[in-house]
Parts: sequence; C-alpha cells; structure tokens
Amino acid sequence: MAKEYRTIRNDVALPYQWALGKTWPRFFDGLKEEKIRGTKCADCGRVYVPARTFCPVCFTDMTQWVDVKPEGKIVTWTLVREKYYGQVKEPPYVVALIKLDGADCGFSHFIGGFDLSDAKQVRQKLKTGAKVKAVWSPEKKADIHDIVCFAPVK
Amino acid sequence: MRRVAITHVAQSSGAESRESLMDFTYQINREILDKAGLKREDVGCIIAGSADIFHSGLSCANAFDWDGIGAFLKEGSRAEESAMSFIYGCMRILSGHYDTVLVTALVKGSENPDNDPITSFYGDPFYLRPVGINESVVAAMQMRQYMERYKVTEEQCAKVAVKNLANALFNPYADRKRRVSLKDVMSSERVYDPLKALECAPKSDGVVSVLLASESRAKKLTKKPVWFAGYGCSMDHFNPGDRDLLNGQLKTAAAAAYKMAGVRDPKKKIDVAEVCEPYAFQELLWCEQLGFCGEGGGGKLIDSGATQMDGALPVNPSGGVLATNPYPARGLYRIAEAALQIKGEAGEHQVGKKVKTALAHSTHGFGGQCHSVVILSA
Amino acid sequence: MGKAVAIIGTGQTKHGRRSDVCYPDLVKEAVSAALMDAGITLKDIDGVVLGTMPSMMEGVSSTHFYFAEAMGAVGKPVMKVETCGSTGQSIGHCGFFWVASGMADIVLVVGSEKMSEGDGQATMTTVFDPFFQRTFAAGAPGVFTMQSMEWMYRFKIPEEKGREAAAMISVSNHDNAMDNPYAHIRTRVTMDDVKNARVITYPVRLLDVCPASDGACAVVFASERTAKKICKKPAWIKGLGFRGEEFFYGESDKAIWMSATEAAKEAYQQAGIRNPMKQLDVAELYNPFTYQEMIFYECFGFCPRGEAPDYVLKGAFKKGGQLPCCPSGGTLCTNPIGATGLIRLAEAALQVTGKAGARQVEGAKLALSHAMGGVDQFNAVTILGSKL
Amino acid sequence: MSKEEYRIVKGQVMVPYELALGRTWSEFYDYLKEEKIMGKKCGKCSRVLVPPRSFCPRCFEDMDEWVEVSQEGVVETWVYVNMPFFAQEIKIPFISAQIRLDGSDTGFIHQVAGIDLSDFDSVRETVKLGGRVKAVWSKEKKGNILDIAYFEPVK
Repeated sequence: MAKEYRTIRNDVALPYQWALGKTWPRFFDGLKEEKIRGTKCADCGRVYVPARTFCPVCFTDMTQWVDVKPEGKIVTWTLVREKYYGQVKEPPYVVALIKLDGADCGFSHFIGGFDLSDAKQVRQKLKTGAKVKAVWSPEKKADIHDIVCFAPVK
Repeated sequence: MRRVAITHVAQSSGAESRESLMDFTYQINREILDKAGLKREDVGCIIAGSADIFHSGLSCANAFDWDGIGAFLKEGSRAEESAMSFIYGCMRILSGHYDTVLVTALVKGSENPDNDPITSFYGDPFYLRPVGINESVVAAMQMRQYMERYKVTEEQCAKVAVKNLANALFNPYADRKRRVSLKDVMSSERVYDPLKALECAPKSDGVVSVLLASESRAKKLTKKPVWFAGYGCSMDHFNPGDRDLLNGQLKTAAAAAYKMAGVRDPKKKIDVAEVCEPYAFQELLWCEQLGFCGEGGGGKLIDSGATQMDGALPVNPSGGVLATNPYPARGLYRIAEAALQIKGEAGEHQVGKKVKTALAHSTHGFGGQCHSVVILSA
Repeated sequence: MGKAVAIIGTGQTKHGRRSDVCYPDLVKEAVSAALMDAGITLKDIDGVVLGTMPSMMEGVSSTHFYFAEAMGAVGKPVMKVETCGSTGQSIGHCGFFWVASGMADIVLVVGSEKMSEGDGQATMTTVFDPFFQRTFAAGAPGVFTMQSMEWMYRFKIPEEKGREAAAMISVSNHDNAMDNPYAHIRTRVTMDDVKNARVITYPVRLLDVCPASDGACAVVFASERTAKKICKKPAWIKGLGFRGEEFFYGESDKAIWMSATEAAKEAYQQAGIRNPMKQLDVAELYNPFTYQEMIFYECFGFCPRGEAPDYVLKGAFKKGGQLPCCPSGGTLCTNPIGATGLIRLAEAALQVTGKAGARQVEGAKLALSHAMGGVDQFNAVTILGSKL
Repeated sequence: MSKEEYRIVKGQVMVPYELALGRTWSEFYDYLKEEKIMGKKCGKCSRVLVPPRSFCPRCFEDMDEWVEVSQEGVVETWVYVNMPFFAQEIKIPFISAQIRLDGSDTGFIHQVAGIDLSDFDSVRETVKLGGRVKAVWSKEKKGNILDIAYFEPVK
C-alpha cells in the first residue's frame, strides 16, 4: 500500500455517447475536407470557430456558415511538460489559442511540427502573433484530431 | 433589509488527513457547534459545499456529506462551489425564514486524482478536452498574455509565491509549509511554461465551516459578529477563445459587491483581502481587477510591498490557495480567513493594521470563468 | 414567512431521446421557452441557478461552465445547486430564496439531464459508498424494490393487492402522458400489459419503472412587485420543505420514510395546509416507481399508512378523482433526472395558473410538487397557489 | 433525418480515487477478520449502528463504545437482482438484502446466498421477509465487506 494508513481504491470508469447535435457534425465534416467552418452571427457579425448553433453573446440562432482560413496567428500558448493521469498525449507538447484568419475568436489546438524538447528554443521560436497553419492528418475521422496540430509558417 | 453575520468559524488543516471523509467533516462541525454553544437541533438550516468530481468518487456528494455536516432530518441543500454555498446561506437568512445557517465546505484532495485531470473534465468532449485543455493550461496561456501585454516580469509573478508561502508559515492550518526564495520559485520545474511548479497550488484536504446568524441572533451568539456587507458573482464565456483572458468577469463581480457594500474606493476601504490565486500571477491580475491598482499595475503592486502582511493592503495573509488548495472548499476558506482577520483572531498571521473591512474572493473554471467576491465588515 | 415570490414563466424541452441536439443546445431550448413564456429577455434576469445530476452522468463536470451561454448566464451571478434526484426541487428552492432575500428581482432556474449520453444505473451505483454497500447495489430499481417490499410487509398489504394498485398507477400515468406534449413515453398501456411486462427486480416490472430521458426545464422566479407588474397570472410559492436522512441505506425506516413525511409537514405548515387531501387540488409527485408513489401518498398525508392501495383502487388519485396526481404523466413517463423535480414544479405552476392545456385539472388553485433523491435519502416539497 | 443518423461520439471517462477508511472503519474490518461483527453504540440514544460510525448522525456525538452484535438476524427486505449493470461486482442472479442483526438498531446491507438462486420461484419459498439468516464467513479474509461471504437462511 502506498499510504501509511488504510485506504481502498475507488475507480470510477464510465462509458459515454455524446450527441453532437445539428451544428457540430457539419464542422467536423468540414475538417474531413480540410476546411475549417465557422458560423456567423447575423446580429453582431462575429464569426465563431468551432461553429455554434447560437451566438454566445447575442443568444440568437446562427444559420450562416463561413469558411475560415486554416491558418492564423498565435494569441497565446503554453509548453506542457507536466505529466498527469489520463493525459491526451505524452509531454512535451504545446497548447495554444489561435486566431484563425476570418474568425473572431480563439481556437484551441496543439502547436507542433518541430522539436519541443528544449524549452528555451521553443520560447524563441513561438512568439505571440506568429503565423501558424494547420497540419492535416492523412487519415480523417471527422473529429478534432483531423487537424494534427498547427505548425509555424516560415 | 435584514443583516447577516458570521458568528463562528472552524477549519481543518489543509494537510493530508487519515480520517475518512465523513469523520473529517464531522470533527469540524462538532467543533463549530461547540464553539457556538449550540446543538445540532438549534441550527435552522445547513448548506454543504462540495463538488462531485472532487469527492473521492462518491457522486451526489451531498448524500455522503449529510451525516458529517449534521443535517439528519434538517432543512438544507448543497452548492457545488463553496463561495456559492456561503451566499446561499446568506440568502436563507436574508429571506427571513432562518435565524441560523451552518455552511460547511469539504474535500479530501488526498483521495482525488490531481487537479489537472479533474479540471480537464470541465471541458467539452469534442473540442477542448481532446486538445488537452485544463485549468493549468489555460492559466499558463493567460500568464503569457499578461506578461506580454503589461510587461509584468516572471520575477514579479514569482514573488507572489514567495510572499504567500512565507505567510503560510504563520498559519497553523496551511498545507504547504516551506520558506521559498525567489530563486527557488524561478528555478522550479516549468510545468506549464511559463508557469513554474511553485507557482501552482497544491492539492489539499480541507473542511471549513462558518456559522451565519441574523442580526438579533448574532448579537446573542458572539461579541464580535462579522457582517456580510456585499456580494458579487459573474460568469464568463465557456470557451477560453471567446474571451479576452485578461479582461474577464472579475470586474463585474467586484463592482456588484462594492456597490452592495457601499465601497467607493476599494484601495482605501479594503483593509485586507483573501484572494483565490491557484496560480501565482493570478493574484496580481485579480488585484488589478479588484481595483487595488491600475490595469497592468500588478507587477508594481507586489514590488511596492503593499500586499505584504504588514503592508497597506495585505493580500492572502493566510498563505492563500498557493499554500492550501482544498479546491471546492477554497472559497469558503478565504471567507473564513477574512472573518478571522476582522475578529482579530487570526493568530500569528493577523495583519498589522486594524481590520474593519475585508474582501474574500473565489474563482473556478478555465482562466477564472466564474468569480465571486464577498465583502465583510466589522 | 418573509417576502412573497412567484413563478412567472416556465419552459420545457420535448423530452425523450434527444440525440438531435448537443447538450448545451438542449438547455437553451428550455431557457428560450421560459423567457418567452414570461415575456422577458435575458437582460431582465438578475441571476441563474443550475442543477443536474453528478458529472458522472454525462461525463462533463461542473456544467455551469459548459452551459454558461445556453442558460444566458454570461455576465451574471450563478448558483450551482445539487441534491441528487431532488435537485430539480432544490434549485427551485434556491430560486425562491434568492428572490426572497431581496438580492435579486428575477431569477432563472434551469435543470437538465441528457441520460442517453451516459449510463444512468452505473452512475447511480457510484452514489453508494465503496466501503460497505456498493458491492450489493443494484442501481435504482434494486433499492426501490427493497423499499416497496418492506412497506408491503410492514402494513400487511397482500401481494396481489399491491400488484393491482401499482398496475393501475402505471396505466393512469401513461394515460395522462398522452395529454402532455412534452412527455417522453406517450403510449397507452393496459392493466395486463403492466402485470405481464418483463420483471426488472421482482415484483417490479418494466412498466412500473420510469424511462431514462433527455430533457431540460427552466422556471422564472420573480419578486411580488415584479410579478404583479409583468405577469397576468403568477403562481405563488406558498410553502417549501427539504429533508434528508442518514447516508447508509437501512439506517432509517423507509416504510415510514421520515424525510418525505417531514418535508411535506414543513411545507404544509408554511402554506397553512391541515388537510392535504381536501385542500390540495392537484399533486405532481416524483414517482419513478409505481409502488413508491403509494408510499408518497401516505407520507404526504393523502391517506392513512398502509391504505394507499385501497385509495388507488377506488380511483382517488386518478384524473377526476379526489386528488388527481401527476396529470402530466409524471416521472414514470418522463425522467431527465436533474430536470425532473423542476418539471414537477413547472407542471404545478401550469396547473394553478390554468395553463396546463389538455392535462389541466379544472379549477386547480393549490398544488403540491415534489422530488426525491439519493438512495431514498432526500425529499423536497413545494406548494404553489393561484393566490398570494 | 432518422434518429440513427444523428451523430454521437463514444468515449470513456476514468477517474481513479483512493479513500481513507479512517480509524472506525479500519477497526470494523479488523474485527471482520476475527469473524466478529461489531457495531458502535451511542451513549446518548443507545442505538447500536452497523456499519459503525465514529459519531451518531442523529445525536451528533462521538460514539466510543464497541458492541459485538449477533451474526444472525432478520431479513427486513430483499431484492432478487437478475439484471446486469455496468461494473457490477457480484455475478447475477444475486439477492441484495437488508438484515437487522440481533443486537443492532439498523438494517445491514449484504447478500443472501448459499441456496439455489437459479429459480426465482423456489427462492421465494426459501427467502422470506421476517425470516432469519446467519453470516457465512469467507475462508480468506481480505479486509473488505466480502469477508462475510453472504448470509444464509437459518433452517
């Protein structure tokens, strides 16, 4: 036993099937075609990526679809070196907010395509405002990992 | 309007406890009832503060909590975050239905997985969770923006950890007790660059209770009632990309609390603040948004020494969340500590100046998605 | 009692298997409906209360974050209140106290569940402690069957009689659901259908048990002044009570069920109700199991202990009976758990304001709504009236 | 669009926890190893609680007195479980029962077994509300609730 007092393990493992609804399948189908689709609010004019059913600010339905560019600028980022249970991938990796050209909000994804082992070098390479573009997965499953990551544009 | 006072406070240490969660809870509520000279039956209503995902794998947390908080066949309820539980307790008294309410928040971090895997379940399963978003990741991204936009330095952020962990040495209930130097913090592992290990809060155990009473009842129960003067809370957008991480909802929450409490100039009026800073730099950012200094002035604020224990506006004399982080209970810990400062009962970490008005703050969610501010007065 | 509080609007989704929408969109559907019913916009809302079942149900925790926009809460204070199955009533109580405290004028209360996305029984099993009882837990049906058996044994109710009465409850709930456009299960069943349905946990059969539903409900609470100003027919909150028992099943007597009895007693006292059977016009009970509905009748003082089956067989609780129960078809036909208790409250509000459509109980002025939670641990009651 | 066409994403969530038993429950399990079922008695209301608590939830006072209760008791209620659940610990069919052990004031949840469980009608003849059952111990004690293997009807 790892602890010096008496304990019991209590693992909670449960299965789920999450419904995507009407809007998100269209977004994911777009990824399959290497397109990033957003929705535009008729009231405030903002373009949201990923697409949403309704405008998070105006609380009105959004029906207009807009393709945004698979490239944009880094808003902010972090280099993850911490390991933890159930992590999505083996550190080190970079998670960033990216403002895609044509969108009015940040898009969360990985940044990669280069050596991440040296933190100093990563800091030198990744600057806020730097341009990145989507690296597509050769095999597409219509989910967020159809984009492998965003890579710096030279 | 009726008035509400905190009459008594009881808290456990934040260190790992070998008690079962039920007994751990019972001991603190037994203590607060004894302090107040009350029996379980005398309390009007009991509100728990606990969150399922932070609850040892026992879902419907209130079910397990019910016995330990002393709520058998009593009126009661549960809110998922403890500042919310506190406010709900105040509502119950303000409504005129109850004269006493016991509010208890509880968690055993030592029984839970780390906070990072837990907070990743805040994320939706389609977009945010699959790309590794959790509270620390968003905080790190927020920190980078904060430093770049306002030219706040990494050292200034690290100083918060140095200050709060030093304060914690004087708090018998603190979890992380270790004097650290600026160099220690700066050279600690860059877990989420630019966030360093010593700038991230630990995972603590904790049970904390406050007894609330109506004005007439409070005056009978204690010589030093601490009055609930103001409250504000505000929720931000879910997706971190939909917001400006440096301009969130804390200003809105603070404005509401100050308005209710009649605070015009927080810098002058607030004598001490207990701010929820699970990440060191957040104390600086939150201080700006609470109006303790101008926008981007957080770095200078810490340099000035004003937020030190003996400064003009001490922040986190208890050591804050960086020292003790019983996640869903940490908001009520801030409120309890603020109340102790007003009562003059904070012991070795009592601040130098006389405290008439204190502020307690709580936040949870990615990059501070939800903020609560509570103002207490003597 | 302090300041008066009213319900000025309600909204529900169509309940059922709602794979056509993602979870936040489901929540928004109910919120939009409630705003429209109350004739207000998000700007008028001072605070939002949310409640659902635990995070394990749908695999997203602390959903007040995820639903921030869907419930119109951005820039507003939020309360996340949860008490297991009784959540729906507990969030209603929070809405009441928020307004009654004077800290808010209009509060939006939202309850939701999307049970098709998780494993309901497995989630419920995690409510049991892992030290002593989880090993023997058989989800909700196991517990409710134990309770029903204990109750019948205690009051010497012959098995046949219990079976007959429970079947009648199933038939009448299913009949009622036909009148409710929001209900999940909308099919008529016969006594024989119920009695011959597949055994789940003996003597409980499939048609004695509620479905697992997706659905959301939203209710708007307002102060007396505002309610009188902007709402033609508010539903006034007359009394409320919440009680819980010990955590370990078996420690308190579930055939008498103190939490249910005491919660109702508290609410009755506030509402000035001495003879519920006479004074109440309609009741929306939280009835996931037919047998259990009868225990509630007794706890709530609708009939003496042990006599519920006799009253049921006389038709006392059917539409047109002495005290119609669950004209909406009840939990037995619709159960998105986190919303279910709030749906009871919304349905009671519709009844006392004459807005219940085909399921309206003629001239209803005083209604009881209720929810139960935990492993038979919690009960909550709210009484609504048409007059202040 | 038919319902089947609505898209879903399948996933699993796994969260590991490790819980402290605390002194009272650790001791309870130690007693089980010695084939003793121990409860705690409240000095105020005199009720004997099994499983034991360190405090009485009703009186809200510490409970210090250990009391051994009988290994026999009365079936207060029971349920025949023949439906599978996710992560079920016991193989179906099984009987989950609330047993009032002689000398205790609470119902104790455990299983009734040691009889042929395959045929429900014959089970009903054997297991009765108000009937008496007694504990059957596991040979190997692991310090958990299944150190009592099951309760069997007393003939």
